[in-house]
Amino acid sequence: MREISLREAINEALAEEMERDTRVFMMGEDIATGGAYAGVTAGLSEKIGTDRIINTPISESCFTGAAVGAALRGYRPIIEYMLGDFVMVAADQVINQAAKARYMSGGRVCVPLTILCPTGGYLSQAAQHSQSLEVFYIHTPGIKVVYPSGAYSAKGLLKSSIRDDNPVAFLEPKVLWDEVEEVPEEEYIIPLGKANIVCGGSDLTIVAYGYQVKQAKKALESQTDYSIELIDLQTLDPLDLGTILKSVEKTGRLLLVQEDYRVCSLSEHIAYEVNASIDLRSKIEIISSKFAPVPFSPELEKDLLPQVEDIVSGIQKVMGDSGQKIVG
Amino acid sequence: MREISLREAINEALAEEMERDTRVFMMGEDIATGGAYAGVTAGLSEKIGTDRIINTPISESCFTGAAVGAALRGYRPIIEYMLGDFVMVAADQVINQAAKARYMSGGRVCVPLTILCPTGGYLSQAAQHSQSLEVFYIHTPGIKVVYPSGAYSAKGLLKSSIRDDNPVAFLEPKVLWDEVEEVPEEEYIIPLGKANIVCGGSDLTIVAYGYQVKQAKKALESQTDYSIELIDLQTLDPLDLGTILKSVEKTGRLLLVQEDYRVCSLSEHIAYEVNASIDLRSKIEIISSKFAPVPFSPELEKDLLPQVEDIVSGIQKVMGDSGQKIVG
Amino acid sequence: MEVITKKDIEALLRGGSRSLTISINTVITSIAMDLINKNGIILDYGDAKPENFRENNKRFKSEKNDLPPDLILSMYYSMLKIRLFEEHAKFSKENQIIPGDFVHLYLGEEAIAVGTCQALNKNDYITSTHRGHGHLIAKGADIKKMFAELLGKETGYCGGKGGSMHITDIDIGILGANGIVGAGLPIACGSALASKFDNDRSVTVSFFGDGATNQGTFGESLNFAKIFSLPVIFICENNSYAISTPISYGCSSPELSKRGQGYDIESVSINGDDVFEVYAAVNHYIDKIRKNPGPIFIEARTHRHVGHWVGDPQNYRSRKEMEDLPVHDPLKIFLDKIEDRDDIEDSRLQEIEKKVASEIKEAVIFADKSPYPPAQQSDKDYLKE
Amino acid sequence: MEVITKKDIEALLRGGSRSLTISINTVITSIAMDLINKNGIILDYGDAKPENFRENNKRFKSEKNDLPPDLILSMYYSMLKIRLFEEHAKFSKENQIIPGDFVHLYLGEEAIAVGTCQALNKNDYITSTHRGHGHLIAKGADIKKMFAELLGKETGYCGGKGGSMHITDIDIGILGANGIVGAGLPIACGSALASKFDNDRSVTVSFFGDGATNQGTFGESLNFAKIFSLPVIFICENNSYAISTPISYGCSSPELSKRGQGYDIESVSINGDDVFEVYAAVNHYIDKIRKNPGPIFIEARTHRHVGHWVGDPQNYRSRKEMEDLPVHDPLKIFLDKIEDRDDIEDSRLQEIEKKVASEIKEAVIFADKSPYPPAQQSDKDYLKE
Ligand SMILES: Cc1ncc(C[n+]2csc(CCOP(=O)(O)OP(=O)(O)O)c2C)c(N)n1
Ligand SMILES: Cc1ncc(C[n+]2csc(CCOP(=O)(O)OP(=O)(O)O)c2C)c(N)n1
Ligand SMILES: [Mg+2]
Ligand SMILES: [Mg+2]
Repeated sequence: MREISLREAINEALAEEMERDTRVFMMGEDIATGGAYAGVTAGLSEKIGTDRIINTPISESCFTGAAVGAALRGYRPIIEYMLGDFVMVAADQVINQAAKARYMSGGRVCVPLTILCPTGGYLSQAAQHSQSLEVFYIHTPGIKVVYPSGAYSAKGLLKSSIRDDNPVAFLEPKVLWDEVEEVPEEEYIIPLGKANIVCGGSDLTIVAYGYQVKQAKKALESQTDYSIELIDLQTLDPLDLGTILKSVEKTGRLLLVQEDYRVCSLSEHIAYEVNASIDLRSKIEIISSKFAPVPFSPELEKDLLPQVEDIVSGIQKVMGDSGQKIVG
Repeated sequence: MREISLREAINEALAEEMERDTRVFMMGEDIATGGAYAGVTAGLSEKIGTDRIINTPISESCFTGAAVGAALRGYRPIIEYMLGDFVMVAADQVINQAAKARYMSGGRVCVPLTILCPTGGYLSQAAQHSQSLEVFYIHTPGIKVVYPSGAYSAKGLLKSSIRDDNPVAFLEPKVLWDEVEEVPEEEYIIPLGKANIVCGGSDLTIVAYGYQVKQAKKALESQTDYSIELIDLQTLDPLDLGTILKSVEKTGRLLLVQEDYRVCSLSEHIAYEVNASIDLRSKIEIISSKFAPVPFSPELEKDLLPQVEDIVSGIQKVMGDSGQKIVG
Repeated sequence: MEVITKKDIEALLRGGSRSLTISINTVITSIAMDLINKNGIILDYGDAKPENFRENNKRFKSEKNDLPPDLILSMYYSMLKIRLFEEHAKFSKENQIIPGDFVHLYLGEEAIAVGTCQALNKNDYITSTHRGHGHLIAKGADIKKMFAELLGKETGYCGGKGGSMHITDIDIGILGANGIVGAGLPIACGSALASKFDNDRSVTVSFFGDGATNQGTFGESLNFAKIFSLPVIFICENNSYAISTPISYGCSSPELSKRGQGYDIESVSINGDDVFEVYAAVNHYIDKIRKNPGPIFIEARTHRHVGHWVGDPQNYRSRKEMEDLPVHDPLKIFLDKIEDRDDIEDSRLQEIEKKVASEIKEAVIFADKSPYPPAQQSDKDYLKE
Repeated sequence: MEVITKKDIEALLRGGSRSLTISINTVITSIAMDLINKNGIILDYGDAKPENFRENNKRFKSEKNDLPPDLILSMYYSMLKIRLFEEHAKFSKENQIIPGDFVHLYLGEEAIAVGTCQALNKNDYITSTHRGHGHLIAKGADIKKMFAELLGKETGYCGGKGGSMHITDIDIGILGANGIVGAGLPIACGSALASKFDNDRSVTVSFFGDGATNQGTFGESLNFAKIFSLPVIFICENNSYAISTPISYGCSSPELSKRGQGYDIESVSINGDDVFEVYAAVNHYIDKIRKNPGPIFIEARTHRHVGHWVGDPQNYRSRKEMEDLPVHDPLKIFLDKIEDRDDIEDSRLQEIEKKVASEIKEAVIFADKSPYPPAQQSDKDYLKE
């Protein structure tokens, strides 16, 4: 099968959805003029036309609100923050407008809006350009949260996000933009709210999302001691708790891996849910970022953010007291 | 001892700290002209003077940023959002500027800034005026989070917040503004990062903060079956985990109560920490808000937000399978 | 900026004076205002009276008007409906029949919403504010559902979930009231963009207050609308106050239309208390931008006849200012202006008065009789399935 | 607004033309620009050339200058230091010696920072931007610590935690570079408020780009500074681009000083490529606001001689535009202007050149030799104990 990068996969999904539905359009900084940092919009101004690929001024509040307004009018806007961190200058329009409009109207309106948020660290971009902001969205009722782990899931999930009638925050792990994966030419869709079992196993369940799925895979490759099931969440909200619980019921052990800080995070949420309904064979472990803003210097950043080695130790730790090694 | 309301207690703390230190000043909408909704600033423009009680235009981003600028210059600003929900129009200045300035500078600068955030529901103010936003702050490194449960703790905690050299989000449970408590005339301070054991007990630990402490107290009054220890967190970040763990080690049971949603919340965080280090006698329970924006209509809001009865059932549930009633 | 405190008034009184000269950007603390009112001190703005700083645009003024009687009567109907609705809302809030703290009344500002919405079609759009009842009624909202929503009833516009500040009815072009100051402007831009896509000549009006012009979204939206030539009219309802903060203190210049000009947008200041002037201006510009899309900024000067919210003691306004308010009553101005119109018989006005009264009564009874929503509805409706 | 796409160019070529008339608010997609450059198409702005829309303020212009030689040499020193620092930063980034994606160079804009900071005292303050190196150097930052920070070294200004966009040095008045467009303006207002409290006649300068004038904080800050008469100078570095978006497309009017006027702020547009003009203007206004606090808005027109960030292919600029850039080089303009000054000997210029070269070399070596911070430092320093 052909291989394309995460960036190209997003580009294809955008193009295909805009071709499929003329009510889909896009706003963002420099997306029509070649200066867009993400580059996921390359060529769209030519392919789709500049009436629907709208280059905006640096006015995130305004173009977010404009997307809400157009969505209320039946359009299906996609907006891009050049970096996900910049949502903070538009936070009111996301949290108090887009996410609440439907509820406040008693279900009379809907806001089909997709927000592209280049997310995360590992790129020496320092504190204002490296944040993991999934909790900001997950903790807000009224907005779904999607976080693909590579080109394949990105394409299928983005198409579902654009077709969804609700606001969706689509978090792109920018460290993976150039990474290629096999992606079929034919159209496919990955429904929101469904996790993906990357590989099956019986000793331990690892739940991860975004770039951490890739890191977890590497960790798995480096060990053959245990039979490990790896789950890629894909959608963070609504969460596919069913798939997680089913897996942990089987394995009895859970390791959660995320780039985000641990305090008040999705992994702690999953831990709570699992603890509430399953008696485990060992304590749940969470691999996450240390609690401080993301530093610039590579060695500092490496120390702050989860690494493959951390996952490997996490596996050891969960298996440690209770696990039996596979005898090969 | 004399009794004063939460509103008066905050007013006293503000006045005393401004009298104590001329570098403390305050900015907010209508705080010098009698139109301030919170009313915690009543009379300050006369008492402290209008050069330090600054009435601002409706420009939350600007006055938050101005507070950061003045703090970098050695002042100790206090700002008030008329309602805590409005932080969303100033989110960048809080999350990307105030909270990160110190770290990004390698510890060269500090931002002594107190943010007053009237918080929470129970008042039929609907989705944009009733939010619990503690996770927004807790999940961000570089800003402390304080949430008093009444007049007494508010006064002592606010004084510590103002004297702290870091940004502090001070969340006021506005449903309690008019509620009186005994508050000494003499100066006192409650240090940040210390929880308060409201009453001791041996069967069950309840951890709550803000208005939920009052509700938990009512729940305790309505039962005499169990010996329950109630902990008022007071500061949410940094969290006084030591006090919680010590209590739960003794009781072996934990009920967490918060107004906030459960997903990715402080209670889930505490649950994770406790589960990680203590083997409990029964599963942890969390009483929290249902997951939807806060509705306007009183009956709806009552259904969404935690009530005393919910806490009572929570107690039953945790004690249910494992607890032995006090035989009286 | 300058702030007058108790000390200043005491000094004045000691000096035996009963007149205080203040400058354009002065604010007065509530304690000082109390002393001013108690001692009958006259505030003298001298040449700095805000009005003097405002260029009076004569263009849309007219002593007489030649609008057709039906249109005039329709204006009367709408203004009166708002007036009575708000009086009932006030009463209901004061008597705790409406839950919550926040009911912002449109009393005294009726001419802006009505003059504007009379110039709009059903498939034109508006964004509204915290002070939204007037806009909604003028745009044709059902006052039964409105009043029911104010009471938190199941039959309300939002099934009780929204309340006074969140009423929405897209079918008649109401994109929503809003509890966040300044949040409606970007949303209006998006609606105007949709109109460009739809290419149906519809326009969007964004209402907001003088205080909202200091919110970041204001500048962003004016620029955005200009560069994309969006068919949107920004109508600033300048009632001189953002809660207790006078515009002369909070805004860099009391001439708000300057701000529009700063963004290269055609801008005009009008008398928002005169429904005919509002109608003339909005009608003119809507005509213009239906043909030739692009933003317009209108500053409509008006007066808030009551507190910011029901319950506001207004201890920042001088007694004199309050006493002068009736002069600016848009209904009075309206009636004065149609007095010599022979083609509008008193009987027709009385008919309207009766009609409005009975509609209001019906709405209040409807709301009162309606059930509250079932409690378990509380966490429904936040996502579309 | 109008967008030129490949189709438009192809049509033009089919028609045999090699000249394209475009209007003021046109943008060109990168594919279209590629065709334009490949086919040598001339872009013809006609009367709509952005420059023609700008009122040229003659007030601070001078063909000759009578500044003292030491000041002139000091300007040369600073401008050259920035130039060489940036050349080294460019090289280091292009060769992956600097980590990360974001190095925004000040090449070609040196005259603004230098002309401004020469008029400031040590205890005056600045807020800077993502494109901050020039501001920091002009305000007296230590280039050893700067370069070390760019490399992420322990000896850097932020101990490696901040990098290029987050350098701060309060001791010499640098309140911080900033990675968020428009975030510096409110912070500058707060600093100016502190100066009013301190009553020490210090002033604050806020640098920001043309693109930042579309961010909400811009309008909020101008209003805020005006109503509180804050001693702050807003200096808009108008290099005509926000990344690839031309100001003529992104801003409602290319006359940015209009926006300042909209907020009733004394506003002026100057040639930001001429250090003498910048100095004259800033010096004049600083004098003024030290005595009489209040905000000033200066639009300094300049040219970005390189990409938005190192690595930017600039496929949105025409070849012609790029070729014309050297004319606007502030160092060239400076040298031309001092050519007939007999009191400035070539030897002194050469001395400065040597001095700067050796300082830069020293800084680069210092940075290179410095250790990286210990990894466990990563979660230190975010709270003050
Ligand atoms: C972002 C934000 N800040 C503050 C408030 C609180 N608030 C509600 S109405 C109001 C005053 C608005 O004044 P103006 O825009 O002039 O409208 P008016 O009330 O006079 O109609 C304020 C400060 C809010 N709702 N939103
Ligand atoms: C709030 C925000 N939005 C977007 C960006 C991404 N970004 C960085 S620099 C820039 C362009 C800034 O243009 P301008 O203000 O003219 O400054 P210049 O780069 O030309 O010096 C953009 C969009 C950002 N850093 N912050
Ligand atoms: Mg107003
Ligand atoms: Mg620029």
